[in-house]
Amino acid sequence: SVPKAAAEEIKLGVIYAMTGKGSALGTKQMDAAKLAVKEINDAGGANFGGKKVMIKAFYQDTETKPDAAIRKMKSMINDEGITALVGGTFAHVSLALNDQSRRTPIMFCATNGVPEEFFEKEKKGPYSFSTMASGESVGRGAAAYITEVMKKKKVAVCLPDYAYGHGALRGIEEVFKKNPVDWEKIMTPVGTTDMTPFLLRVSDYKPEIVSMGQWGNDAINILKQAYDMKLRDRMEVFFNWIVNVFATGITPEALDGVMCQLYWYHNMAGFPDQEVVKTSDAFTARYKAAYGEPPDPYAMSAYYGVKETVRAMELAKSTDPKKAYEALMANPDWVSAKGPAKWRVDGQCSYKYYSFIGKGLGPKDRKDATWDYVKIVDAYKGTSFQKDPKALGW
Amino acid sequence: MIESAIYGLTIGAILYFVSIGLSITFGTMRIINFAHGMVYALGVYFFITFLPRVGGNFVISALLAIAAAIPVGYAIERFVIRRLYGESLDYAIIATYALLLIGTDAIKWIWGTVPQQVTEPIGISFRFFGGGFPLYRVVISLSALVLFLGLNLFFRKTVIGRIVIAALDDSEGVQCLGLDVNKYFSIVFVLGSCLAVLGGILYAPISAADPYMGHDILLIAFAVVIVGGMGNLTGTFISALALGLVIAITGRYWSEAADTMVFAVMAIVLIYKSYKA
Amino acid sequence: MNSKADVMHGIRPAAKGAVFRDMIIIAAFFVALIPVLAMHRVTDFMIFCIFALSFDLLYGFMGRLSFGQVLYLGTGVYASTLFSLHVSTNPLLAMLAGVLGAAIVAAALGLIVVKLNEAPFALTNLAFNQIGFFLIGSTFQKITHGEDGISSGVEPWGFMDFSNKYFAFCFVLFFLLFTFYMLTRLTRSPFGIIIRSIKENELRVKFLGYDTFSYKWITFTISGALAGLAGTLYTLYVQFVSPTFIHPLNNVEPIFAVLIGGAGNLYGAIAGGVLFMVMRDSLSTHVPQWEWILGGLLLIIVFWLRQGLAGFVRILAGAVSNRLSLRRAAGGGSQ
Amino acid sequence: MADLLTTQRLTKNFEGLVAVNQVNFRIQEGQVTGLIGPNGSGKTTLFNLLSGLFTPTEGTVSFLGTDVTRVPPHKRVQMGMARTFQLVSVFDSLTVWENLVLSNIRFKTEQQSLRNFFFASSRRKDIADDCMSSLELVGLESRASSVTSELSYGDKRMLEIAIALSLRPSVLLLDEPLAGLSDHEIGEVVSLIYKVKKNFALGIIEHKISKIVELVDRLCVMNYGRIICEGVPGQVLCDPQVRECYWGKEDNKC
Amino acid sequence: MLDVKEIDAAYGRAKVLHDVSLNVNRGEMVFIVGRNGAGKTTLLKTISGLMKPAKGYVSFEGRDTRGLTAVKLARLGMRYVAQDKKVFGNLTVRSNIELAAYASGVAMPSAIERVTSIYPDISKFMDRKAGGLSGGQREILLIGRAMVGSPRLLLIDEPTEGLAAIVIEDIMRILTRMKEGSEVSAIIVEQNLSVVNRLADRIYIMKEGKMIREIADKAQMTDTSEMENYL
Ligand SMILES: Nc1ncnc2c1ncn2[C@@H]1O[C@H](COP(=O)(O)OP(=O)(O)OP(=O)(O)O)[C@@H](O)[C@H]1O
Ligand SMILES: Nc1ncnc2c1ncn2[C@@H]1O[C@H](COP(=O)(O)OP(=O)(O)OP(=O)(O)O)[C@@H](O)[C@H]1O
Ligand SMILES: [Mg+2]
Ligand SMILES: [Mg+2]
Repeated sequence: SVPKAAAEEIKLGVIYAMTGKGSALGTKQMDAAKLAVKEINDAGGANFGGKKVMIKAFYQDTETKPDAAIRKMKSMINDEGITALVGGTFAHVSLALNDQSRRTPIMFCATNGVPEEFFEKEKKGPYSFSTMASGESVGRGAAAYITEVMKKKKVAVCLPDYAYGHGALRGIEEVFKKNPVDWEKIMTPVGTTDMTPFLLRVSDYKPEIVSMGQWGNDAINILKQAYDMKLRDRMEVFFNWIVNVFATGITPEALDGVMCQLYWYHNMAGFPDQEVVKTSDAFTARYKAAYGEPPDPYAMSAYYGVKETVRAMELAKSTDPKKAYEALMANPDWVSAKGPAKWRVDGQCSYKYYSFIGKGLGPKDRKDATWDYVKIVDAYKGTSFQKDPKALGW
Repeated sequence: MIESAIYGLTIGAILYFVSIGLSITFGTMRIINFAHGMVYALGVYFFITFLPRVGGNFVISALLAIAAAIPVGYAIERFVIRRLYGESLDYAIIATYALLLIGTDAIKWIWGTVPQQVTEPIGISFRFFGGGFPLYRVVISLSALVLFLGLNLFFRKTVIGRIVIAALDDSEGVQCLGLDVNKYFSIVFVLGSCLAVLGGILYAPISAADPYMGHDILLIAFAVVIVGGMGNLTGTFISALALGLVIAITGRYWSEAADTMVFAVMAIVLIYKSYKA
Repeated sequence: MNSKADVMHGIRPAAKGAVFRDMIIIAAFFVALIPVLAMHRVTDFMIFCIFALSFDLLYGFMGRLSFGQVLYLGTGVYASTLFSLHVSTNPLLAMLAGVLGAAIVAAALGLIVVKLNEAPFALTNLAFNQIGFFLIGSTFQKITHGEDGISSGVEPWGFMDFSNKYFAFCFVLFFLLFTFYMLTRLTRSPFGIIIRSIKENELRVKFLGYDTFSYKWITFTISGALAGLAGTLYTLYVQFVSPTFIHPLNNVEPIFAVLIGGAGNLYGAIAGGVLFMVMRDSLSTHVPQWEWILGGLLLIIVFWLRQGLAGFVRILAGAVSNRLSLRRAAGGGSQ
Repeated sequence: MADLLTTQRLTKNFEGLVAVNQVNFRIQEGQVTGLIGPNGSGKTTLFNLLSGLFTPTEGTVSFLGTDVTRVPPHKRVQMGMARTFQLVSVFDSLTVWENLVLSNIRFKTEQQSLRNFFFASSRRKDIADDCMSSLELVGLESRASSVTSELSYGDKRMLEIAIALSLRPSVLLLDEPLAGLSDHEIGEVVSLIYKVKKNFALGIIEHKISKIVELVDRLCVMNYGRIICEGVPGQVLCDPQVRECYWGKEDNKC
Repeated sequence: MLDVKEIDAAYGRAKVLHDVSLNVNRGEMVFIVGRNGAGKTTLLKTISGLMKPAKGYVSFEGRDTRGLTAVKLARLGMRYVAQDKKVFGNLTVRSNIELAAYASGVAMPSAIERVTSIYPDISKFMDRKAGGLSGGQREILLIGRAMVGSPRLLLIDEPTEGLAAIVIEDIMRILTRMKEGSEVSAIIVEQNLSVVNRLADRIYIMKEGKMIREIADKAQMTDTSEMENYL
């Protein structure tokens, strides 16, 4: 049942992985979402055409399991009557939530990387959207940067053997079809103890560059072990998508000189576009004041997930998912910490800077041993990052 | 191939460290000790905490962490496991799993969820087949060998292991000889805990410390112990090396299946053992 | 000394209607839970209870602790989902496919694992579970979509529409009662005594002339099929499946549920299933870091509530009836 | 008299220890065969080979005219061979009564349907009656609904005998059935055996030889894995070799 | 040296010993007889500290043993040999003996000597798992194990059960020797009256959890007809 328009309060579900594998990241996302809610409520609530409406948020744990997440989502809809849900730590969980949001239509903002099929017309929940890029985009961005900017001809692709990695692989394949190179893929099991067998394969192939895309501990393991094996002496390392929660666990030596693609970085100093530096710094400062440490890129995404969901309702002056979603699509332009952004018809967001390119900092270059892990050197500006909505059935 | 095999042996050495403690408690006390994973992770966090306070000295910090784990191991044995001897093993499984849950949350609560860096203490790689081969791994492999010999000597020279095995057959019988069963169980369990910590500390520089590190390692460690034969010190050593090779070689040709292959080997070994008997 | 009449009383057959009475109580219990927990959740919990029952047969009655029961749940889930996507969208046929699939896998693997005991049994099952997880999540990724998961293709058929929560509730309740009925009959029969005696001393059972292998195999297969039944109900009810349904780490869930309720007791499995789910559900809702509380509760169960809920209730009932009979005796005296 | 159970050159090795060595043993129809010998002489091992607990290193076992050397224990029981264990082995966690259901029910299911086996209550009357009569045989009826672990050692022995009897064997092998019983109970058991011994052939291992000499028709003596003497009890017990190994050198009275 | 004072003992709710009293003097060999289920085993368990009496107490060499565990009592020199022939089946025979030697601080050779003096053949089994021993061999190992070192009080539950006559003779010989040296006292539960007659200094008869008679008179002891009434 859809609640009446102009309800007393906005009932917002927030769901991240608080336990299980995703919890390192999920807790940061949750913090950021809470910050957004708090900011809005501290300002008196959302603005429904002059009328102030408070947010009542329900925070839930996905346990990093799709079925648990669906269970929680159902209960928030049935018991609490939420009309919008923000969340998602790991891709498969968001995909499941999206699927559920087709069955019981509510607004769903996935704030993490999701497979591209999420946005296909057939598959997307009617009011689902995402502040983050898809795994495929990440792959495309990396592959395009490697071939177009770095001009490499022989590439090893070393990705994790699960949803996110397969998505990235699809993206990479597409780009490599367009810009032919020699390449080989090596898939690594998730949560594996030792990455050396795979690194040996990489090194056997003798590529000019290896593009890695592990996540969490696997990312730490593979970068550290690559360093131990002196892989960097023989090839460049490009890391597809890096975030604070695991970048800070990598020893500085291991990250030194690694090229990284990032959704965003909390310290954009040195980036030519001063506008972006300013918005970034502002967000970082606010987050730091609240939690005492710099925000993770995914935290930023979660923060804007809440903000945009609420903005949609403000535009529609209603908590009704359909009205809110349509209002959002009708007013697609907004500004995020990473610069101007625009909603697309398929629920994806196209940012002015799709992704940033950084260079890993070694122990000597760091001002803060933990948090200063990369220096932004460039941004990916090409267009092949996101698929055209037409290709997704729109 | 040779390169893979050599890496495989170093993986095996690491597996040996993380599973030998489990093997000892498993073999003597017949407990599938999930808390091993918790002590393993906790020890690494102790280590990280001590490291800056002792001027970054790896060895001293490791010794402190092991020392700090002794009371933890003792407390687990004294207040949880001791109450379950002689009862169905299943309860021990549940209780130790409960400890794993509690410990993991305690770690999250104290040190946060984000993985922590652990820098490798040696940091030297030598050239090998045109690539780099970290000296640290050589050191680990040699230490594994030393530990293996040391444990063998320990259990051969002392009656501790035998008392524990005897107590499982007939605890009252041991008591009636005037041997305090509990004391020996504690010793063995604490020893197992210390080895868990040692395993964690040696492994952490290769990866990182995070609250779930104990979960990740447990299943593979179980496989090592099972393949080697519960509590069989030599068996554990050989099976750790063999499974290290399995991981390395499978990883080379069918990377996704590397970990699963360990379980396949484990299933085959178990089935073979039981059909032979 | 007991008189012969007393002895016969102790072993006389349970009243005919007892099973049906119990089924009505169980149904009433779940209906009564609806206002407390909301219908969708009760439905969900009931599916889990079926899974817990399947595990209880294997563990509580036959004494074989498996770390791989989730494999059969997952087989049920994936067999029914893939069937619905590729063969027929009929829910009943999908269920049949799921249950059969799980039963076949259980029967095939049972031939191997049933010969094992204790830790080797537990861990071989775990190994198979891990392999199954790998097959679903990685090898057959083309058809299962790996970690991403897939939506089931089951469509409403006649009145069978699973997005109707009333229907879903009744449907699942029906299967829960069906499972309960089957298992009650099974465990009270001579077969039930045999599997319980296998739990204690299998060798001795052989020397009573029973081919223990086949009894173990039958039990294992039934247990697998029932786990598969729970899996197919998940497919129908959740409609989205992913490899978490077959993840080896989830094996602790039925173990906990059965132990909470009291192993070897069907009511216990149901009560434990509900309690475990309630605990998990409400803890994870109200406490951000909740697993340690679960851990603490489990310790309490292991140490102080060994017979599980069932035992607790029995002790309570014993105390109450003692009190009553005392009062009656006192009352009788005064008259 | 027909041989029900015979062995030919039966041998069992335990890592170099020859526990049973080239034994030709037989149990004849309608007879009670006693088996005695010093400790560790291989009596129990011989029974274990007969009943299928161990597979022999060499030699064969035939039962009712068929070679059963490779036949698993449960099949042998189904063919009519029952045994008890030297260290009592009953189901401690079941009730006394359920212990007997286990041994009684197999015949019922052979006669009746599978449905009865899987779905009918194990407490139905026909089974209950059988179990009660088995219990009455050994005087344990008052403990029918006790959990077996609560029985004293001697009562467990009685229960074990009741279980064996209710298997309705054609050959029954008893391994020290009198151990742990008081004289009074030994009397009861012996008279019980007298009562039922016409129904089957009996093999009995016992150290309390005086209690069974009356009972046995034939006595075999084992030492170091071999049968060193066999025949009617009176004769066998006077054999000097037997007296030496069993009672010691100084003992000469016969 | 041992005084059992009016003890009650129970398994859960089931009370199986009622007001049982008994005493043993130094160097004395006391036998307990009684039918199955009379509570003999329970009595020995209670004395050895494995079970706690519900009422009454046991004093050993003048010490009240309430609050002492079985381990402590064993250290004070009490050795209990249970009825169920449980050896440490997963250890070798040698290790079985070794543990006893370790516990009582005796050198291995003399410990092995103790056991082989009862049953010389055991030396053939030294490096085999004790789980593979025959019933009689187990009993011998258990008794031998209990005698390693210098126990003060032996509590033995049916020692001759399952033993061949020749071994019974050996055991009796050893017990007689011990008795003569007054090194050790013993409480032995026994059903074999010929053994009882030859060794007993005193006999207690138990019935249904009660101590119903004590026979101290040698003449009465040899007249088994009376005792047989209770067996
Ligand atoms: N499973 C086994 N493994 C190894 N050795 C065994 C095994 N079973 C029996 N033996 C050995 O075989 C020999 C014969 O044992 P068995 O049990 O047959 O003796 P027994 O005649 O029954 O003696 P007892 O009268 O003491 O019961 C013994 O020396 C024993 O140690
Ligand atoms: N674990 C137990 N739980 C409950 N009751 C028990 C338990 N063990 C023994 N009993 C009961 O206690 C009483 C005394 O048993 P106990 O074993 O002491 O007898 P016993 O004299 O040693 O007999 P036996 O000569 O058969 O060994 C018996 O009635 C028995 O049923
Ligand atoms: Mg024997
Ligand atoms: Mg007794």
